[in-house]
Amino acid sequence: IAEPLIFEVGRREVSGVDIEDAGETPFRLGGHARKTPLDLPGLTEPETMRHYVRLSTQNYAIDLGLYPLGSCTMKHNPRLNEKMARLPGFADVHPLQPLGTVSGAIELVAECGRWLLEMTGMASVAMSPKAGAHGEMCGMAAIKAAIKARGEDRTIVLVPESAHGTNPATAAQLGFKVVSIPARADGTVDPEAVKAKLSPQVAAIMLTNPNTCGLFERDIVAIAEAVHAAGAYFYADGANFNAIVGKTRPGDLGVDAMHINLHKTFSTPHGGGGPGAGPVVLSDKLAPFAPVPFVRFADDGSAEFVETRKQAAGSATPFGRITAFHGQMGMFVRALSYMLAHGADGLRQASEDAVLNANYVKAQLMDVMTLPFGDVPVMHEVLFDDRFLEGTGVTTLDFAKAMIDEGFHPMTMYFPLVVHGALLIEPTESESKAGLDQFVGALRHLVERAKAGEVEAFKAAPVFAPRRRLDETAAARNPRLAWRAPEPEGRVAAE
Amino acid sequence: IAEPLIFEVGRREVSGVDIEDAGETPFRLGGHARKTPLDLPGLTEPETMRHYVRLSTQNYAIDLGLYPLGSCTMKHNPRLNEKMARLPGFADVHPLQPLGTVSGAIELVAECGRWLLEMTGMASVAMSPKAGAHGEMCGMAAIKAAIKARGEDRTIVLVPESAHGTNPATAAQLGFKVVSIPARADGTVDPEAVKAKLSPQVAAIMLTNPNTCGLFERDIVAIAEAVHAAGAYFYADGANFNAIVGKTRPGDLGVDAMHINLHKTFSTPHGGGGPGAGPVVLSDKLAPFAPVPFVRFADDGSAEFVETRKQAAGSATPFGRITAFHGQMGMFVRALSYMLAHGADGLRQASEDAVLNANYVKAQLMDVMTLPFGDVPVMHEVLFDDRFLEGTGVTTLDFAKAMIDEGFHPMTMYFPLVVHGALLIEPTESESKAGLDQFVGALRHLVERAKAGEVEAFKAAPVFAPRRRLDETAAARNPRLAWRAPEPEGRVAAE
Amino acid sequence: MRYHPLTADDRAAMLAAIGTGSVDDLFAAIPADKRVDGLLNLPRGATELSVERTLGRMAAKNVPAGSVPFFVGAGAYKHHVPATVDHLIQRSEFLTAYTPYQPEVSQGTLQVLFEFQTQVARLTGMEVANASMYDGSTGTAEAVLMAHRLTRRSKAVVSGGLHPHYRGVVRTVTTMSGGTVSDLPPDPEGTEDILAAIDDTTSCVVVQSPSFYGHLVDLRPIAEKAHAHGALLVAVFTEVVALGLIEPPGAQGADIVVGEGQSLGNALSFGGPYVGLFATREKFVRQMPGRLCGETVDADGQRGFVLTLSTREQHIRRDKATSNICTNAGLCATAFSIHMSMLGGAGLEKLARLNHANAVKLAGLLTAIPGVEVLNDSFFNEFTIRVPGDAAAIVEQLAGRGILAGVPATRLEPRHPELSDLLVVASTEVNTDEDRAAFAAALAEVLG
Amino acid sequence: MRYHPLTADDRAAMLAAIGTGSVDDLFAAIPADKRVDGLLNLPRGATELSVERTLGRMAAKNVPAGSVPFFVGAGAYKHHVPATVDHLIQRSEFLTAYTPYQPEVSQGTLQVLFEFQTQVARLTGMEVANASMYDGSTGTAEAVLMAHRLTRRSKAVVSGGLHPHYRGVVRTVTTMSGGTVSDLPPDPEGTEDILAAIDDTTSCVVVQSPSFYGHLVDLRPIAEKAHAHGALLVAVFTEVVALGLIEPPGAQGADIVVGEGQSLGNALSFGGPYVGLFATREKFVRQMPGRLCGETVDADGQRGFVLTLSTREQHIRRDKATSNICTNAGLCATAFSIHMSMLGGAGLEKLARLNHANAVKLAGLLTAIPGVEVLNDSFFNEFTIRVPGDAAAIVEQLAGRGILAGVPATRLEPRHPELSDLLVVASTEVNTDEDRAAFAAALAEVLG
Repeated sequence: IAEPLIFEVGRREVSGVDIEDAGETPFRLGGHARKTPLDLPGLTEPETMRHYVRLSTQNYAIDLGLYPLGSCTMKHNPRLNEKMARLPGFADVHPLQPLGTVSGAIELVAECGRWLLEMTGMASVAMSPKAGAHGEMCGMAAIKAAIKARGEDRTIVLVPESAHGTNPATAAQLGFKVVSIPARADGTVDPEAVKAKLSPQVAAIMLTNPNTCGLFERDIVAIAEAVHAAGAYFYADGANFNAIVGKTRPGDLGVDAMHINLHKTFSTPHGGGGPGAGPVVLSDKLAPFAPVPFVRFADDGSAEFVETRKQAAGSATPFGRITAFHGQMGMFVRALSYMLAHGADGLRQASEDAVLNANYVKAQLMDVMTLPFGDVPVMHEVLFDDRFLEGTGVTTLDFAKAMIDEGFHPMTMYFPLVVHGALLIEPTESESKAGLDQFVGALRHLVERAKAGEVEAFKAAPVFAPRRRLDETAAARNPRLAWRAPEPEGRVAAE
Repeated sequence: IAEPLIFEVGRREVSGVDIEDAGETPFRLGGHARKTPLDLPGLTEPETMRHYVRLSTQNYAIDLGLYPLGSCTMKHNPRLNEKMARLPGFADVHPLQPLGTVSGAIELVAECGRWLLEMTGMASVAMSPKAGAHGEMCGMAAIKAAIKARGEDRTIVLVPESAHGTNPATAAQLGFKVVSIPARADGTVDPEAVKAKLSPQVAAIMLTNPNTCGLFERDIVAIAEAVHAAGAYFYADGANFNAIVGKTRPGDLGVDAMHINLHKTFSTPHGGGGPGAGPVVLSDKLAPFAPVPFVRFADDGSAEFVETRKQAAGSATPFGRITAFHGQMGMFVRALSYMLAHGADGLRQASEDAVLNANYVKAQLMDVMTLPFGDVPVMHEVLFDDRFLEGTGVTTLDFAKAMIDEGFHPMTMYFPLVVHGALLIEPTESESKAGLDQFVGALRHLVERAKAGEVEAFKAAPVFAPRRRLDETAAARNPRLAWRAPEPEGRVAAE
Repeated sequence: MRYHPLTADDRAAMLAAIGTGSVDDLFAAIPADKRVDGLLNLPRGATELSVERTLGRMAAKNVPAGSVPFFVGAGAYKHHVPATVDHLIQRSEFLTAYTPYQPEVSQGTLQVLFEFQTQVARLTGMEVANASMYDGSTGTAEAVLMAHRLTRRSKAVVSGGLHPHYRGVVRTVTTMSGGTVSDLPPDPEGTEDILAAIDDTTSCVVVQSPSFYGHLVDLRPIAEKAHAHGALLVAVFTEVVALGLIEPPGAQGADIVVGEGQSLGNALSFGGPYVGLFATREKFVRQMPGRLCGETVDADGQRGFVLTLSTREQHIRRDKATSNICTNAGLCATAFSIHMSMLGGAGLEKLARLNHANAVKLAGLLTAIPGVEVLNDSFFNEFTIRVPGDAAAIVEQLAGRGILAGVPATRLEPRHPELSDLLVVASTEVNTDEDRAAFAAALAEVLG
Repeated sequence: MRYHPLTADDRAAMLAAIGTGSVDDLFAAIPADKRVDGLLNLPRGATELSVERTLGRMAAKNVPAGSVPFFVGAGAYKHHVPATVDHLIQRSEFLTAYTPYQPEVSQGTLQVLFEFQTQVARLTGMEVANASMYDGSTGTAEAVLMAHRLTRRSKAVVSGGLHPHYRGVVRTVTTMSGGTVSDLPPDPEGTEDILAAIDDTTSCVVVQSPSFYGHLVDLRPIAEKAHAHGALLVAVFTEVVALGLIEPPGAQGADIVVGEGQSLGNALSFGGPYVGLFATREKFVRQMPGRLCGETVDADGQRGFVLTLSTREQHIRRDKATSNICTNAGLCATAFSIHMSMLGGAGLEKLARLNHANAVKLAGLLTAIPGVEVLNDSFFNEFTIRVPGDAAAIVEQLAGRGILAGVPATRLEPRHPELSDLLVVASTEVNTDEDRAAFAAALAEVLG
């Protein structure tokens, strides 16, 4: 099932697109024309179809089975959303058309934002961030601007050990110094540990809630109060917001800024690595610093689309612009389609079912696998560590690869870093009880086999996959990042 | 990879469709309400997606590889056609809307018909037949009506041995007696053999051209003349019309009626067994008898949509109606999209490439496989017989099943019946030379293995398929045509 | 040409391998004087953009059902099809597969067909169903031929409530094959006495419920009388959603149940492709037309599915086949089955309930218009109204006001001018209160 | 709810297995006074039909590019995307897969990304490309940060021909991270002297060609001067189709090439999602942001692909990462790559030629209107005209006549009123002679 590369089967002069002849019009390229032909292969349409359909069969996907990647929230992607995003009125409008010709698009952005504000209890939303990490940058930039506006200079951001890597990376990219907060024994952040690090140099804390151990930060209110008391801001990583929609509101918990991964919470498809969308909700204090563009509502409810800082002047002092145009409209349509379909009742149900599913998996596995923080209720994901593999010779990696042979995508491995050999399982609300029972059965079977000493089988896994285990070390040591034509036979020696 | 049935995983009260509540409106069913709940399983949307996506992975498809079913013409299905057929102006119009609200639909039907007439050189076209066999019925019914209009009673239809089964079945369904014409040694029909069977009782001959041996009926003109001289009609089975578009015209060859399988010649998708579409082109002599509905053009070029015999009266005497509404609009859109994309030049090129590909396969395989009619040029498909397997213990069936393990769909087996152990290969114009070379290599390899005595391996094939060889005899002996719930354990004995 | 992988170089190399100088040599069997050099009156190939423009312009001349208040039924119904259905039938593996002649690599299609057959059997209250017919009308004609074979009689009694197109198809097919049809007059009031037409020469009685005019018919007495005379009852429906709410024909004694399945999973598409549903009793299965999928096991004992009982079919049995059907409506059947799986039994019941409620509401609004009369005592989602005036003209006037109001009976029964004041009106789940109010207001205005 | 497989019975059984009485027990960690009981101000769930209506109404308020003569570009371009592309990216296996962290079951995504990287590298004339950025603008900002890291300097010199939004993003990101930007004034005439701005403190020079105003820029002298001062050249494009016709930046000495890939495979979508292309020299790869896919072998020695060099990335490297980027534009990159594969080298050249020809024709027509002046000596498919009057007002008037005519420069440069008579106009392969004639006629009329 090895499918050749397009460079091996395609031909430069072949094309799967017929193009009208340009005729005899003169060139006005001012001497900048290409000097060499563009060396890229073409495929006819039937060849294109075969190549990509065959390649696709080498992928695992939610539509094929449970995809329990913790913290990634691989839930069902309704096709209604895809259909809506392709309506010509959304897909075929240009970001710089006259505003009068895109009033429905602006309405959609505003409506999507309104739902986010209702769910989070926040004051304002910046819709333009392109993904979660971009939202982090946006929120932290607003914090930086707010601090500057106060005439202060705060250079430190506190980040718990269990945080996603994007948190420290974002803080660093904005010139902050990252100070790490250790987790306490139960996997949550201790407000005392936070207080110990707070100072007039601290700009913000970045806290994920529910956190990456799948736990709700039970002292979040105390932490928020301490942070605010120190003159700092509370940035929440909203990657796990899907666990608590309709159950509690970040705004009520003291959050100042939080990005929402639309692709996680509202099921816009991940597409093998994106696109995402990461709108950031902001508290009253941060709202004036939100970047352009944004939708401003007049007292009469009419919406104004504010594209530039000049236009914003008076009511706001945006910190700037973080992307061309207006954000991920295509994702807003999908997310709003999901929100409308669920409604208030369905959104809460989704959170409840996600949490119920995770706790069910925990209950069904905790006698054979090991829970780092004991038998406490978890939120939307359950974290195991590798103590149950002790002495078997099987590693977390081996265990995960063996799951592939059972027909499942592995869970998140070795994250969060606060736990040794972490195995983080997030079933999501899209899974049926019958599906979870199959999954649990497969994992129990694997644990049995590991304990029965079948270590060789684990080391050999996966067997039933398009590829056996891939040599990632070799890939990194001698990176081959682009295809190169093989040397013609017989010429290798001559060189 | 066994996927359970919906009856095993679905639940009656579960639904993947949310439906508005009907409220309190009274019933006006007059006592005809259901007395028992409808016992059918439901699946939520994520369960639906999994079930069908998983099932789909157990299918072979053109998009996955060469599908060389002779006489079936499995060519590339452009997705443009699917997109066009889904335009609301085509997909979302009702067949009985006021005609003024569907003028574009009528234009499309007329335009599709116009292309068919240009390609075939015929006088008229009946667009409503739902598939090729339905077209046969339509054409033969027109012939029957024409004979009746002449005040004659002709009861015999001549059908060559090599014909598709639909030909004799159609003739019989219309009350004709079928008389078979044997093929001569070169695989074509001998005009003398036809003349020997012609009589005043003969209504028509049904002839496939190019025929099912992949050969152009070289004496077709003489046959047509003899048939006409005997007062009979020439029905052509147009299943293989794809070989000769732009090379010759059935009308010029003396054809009186011919159906065209739009799904074969113009690549509307087969969808695992349909839908097809089988418009029938008719000669001047048969045109007045075409069924309703049809498009009638006035001298000024304006089109009138004639839906009833009453409306037709004056200019025509339709033999009746063969289906509700107007035919396979969805297929007309796809076919016209294909025709427009190809144009006159592309359509001819398609025929030429289809023929070239078949002859190339023949040339590359004829030294190891056996040609029943020797090394003569073939049209769009090449017919081998099983003499090359003599003494190996491998049957045509075994050989075909072994192809599955090589990653290819088998060719048509045991058809046409005029050849022992027939293997009929139709590559179509959609295949690249590289693809054909792979296919040829795989077949040559299999022949080698058959001759090397690996008969057990052939009998065991397929191995690399979702199922091993299925027991078709048992299926027919004790037909299980619908799912029944298994008897509850423990109650079997009690009954 | 973007669809053709061969390049000029490829062609030359292949001709060389064949040992031929030009591709025309391969066409030598065509008589020289009958060859053409291309298709002179047709344009050259077009880019994808150009094809989209050409077809887009034609499509734009039509008024889509979804764009207006829409009440047209009469055998084809506007329902809402979940996006999931269309996504799934566009899967390459469903869309671009052939008839599952090689079951080892066609289990996807085969299992879907097996599930489809079971769904259709349960919906209709019968024991077995085939893997689909072209549509309801051709299926009805096949049912009549099947009844002829089973009873060795050749006269079908056809109700005046059967869809006029279906009646036309039955007449064409039956008479062409040498049978006769005893056709009752159109029955807009739902009061015909079909029992009187049944006698010992009758092969079958063909009755539609809900009828073309919307009436629900009690099939039991018809089945009883037919059976007493050695005839069969062929029960027909054009709106499969009705089976969510009304008693299935199988429970009322029908021997063959045939109907149109378009309502589930399939678009209106100006009349096709649709999907014919065909079910019967197990004992009749060997006289059934069309493909059948059956359960079996593979060489490893694993459950699998195959096409079976093909000795009934034309490719084996030729002129002795039960039907000439070959291609059926596989993909439309797949769409039907997926939509039905998504609904589930309770879901179809709820959908049917909503359809009925919407029609009841509409009937109430229209009845309130002076001069307008609803003919039906009972109906599902469609009924017939009598209007003071020519129904065809009124429909045109309403179309001019952006309302597609139903089908004038005379469009389908042009030889019955006495029906000219009748309009067949449907209301499905897609209609809103606003749609119905707009219809009623416009009709009142046109009549006023 | 149609998306939720758990039934009430399932939930009860699962709670029992967990040993908890109610689902709310599982949320006990939320402080009691901070719990909410649902979302009071939001409506309840809606049927699919209802969602389609709500969103359909919003969509219908917009004027789709394909429905009118359309000349809007300025960083996003209306091109024709083959239906095959959208079909393929909707394959479940591409659409609903995650980042390929488990390469053994993600070879489909990984091979596509490897092919994408190679295509981007060849298009730009560079050695390596990453697996995509969010879009061209954020990619440009990342390029500047990368140049800062490579040169250990912190001042970027930014051309006045760079798209104003890109300039805004670069300014925000660079200054937030502690760097500085030396921003040249808007350059509608294409005459700026950027060489003069380069000195020994310069980390990089950021130049766009074709520029925001459409001018083609000779990058060679800029690269030379930059390199002479130890600075890097960051070359930017917003219209990737141009690379089919003009000399690639890599051949002109660029060190980092970054651009917007929306034109191939991706819809306009009111500005997103798009796909950022990012290429550089092999020696800089360890300072590159974003994901990289590399070739390797599996345990059986078979070729395969993996994400590699992840020690640059945030999930390993955290605050020492080259970027905070995690999710990228995988599916948009897939669409880009499929479209590019379908075109092939010769196809992209032909497409580019047609784009250029259409723009040249349009420029000719507009120049002929009294008072209208084309500012460009050279351009690809987009150029700037000076109109006698306020360009923004004229665009509104033309929109009223059903023509979307381009982007007024002041919409993006509101602090430069001296640009108020400038209009940036694009013409791609989707424009017909009729479209261009309609534009010219309407403009003449509005000005007349």
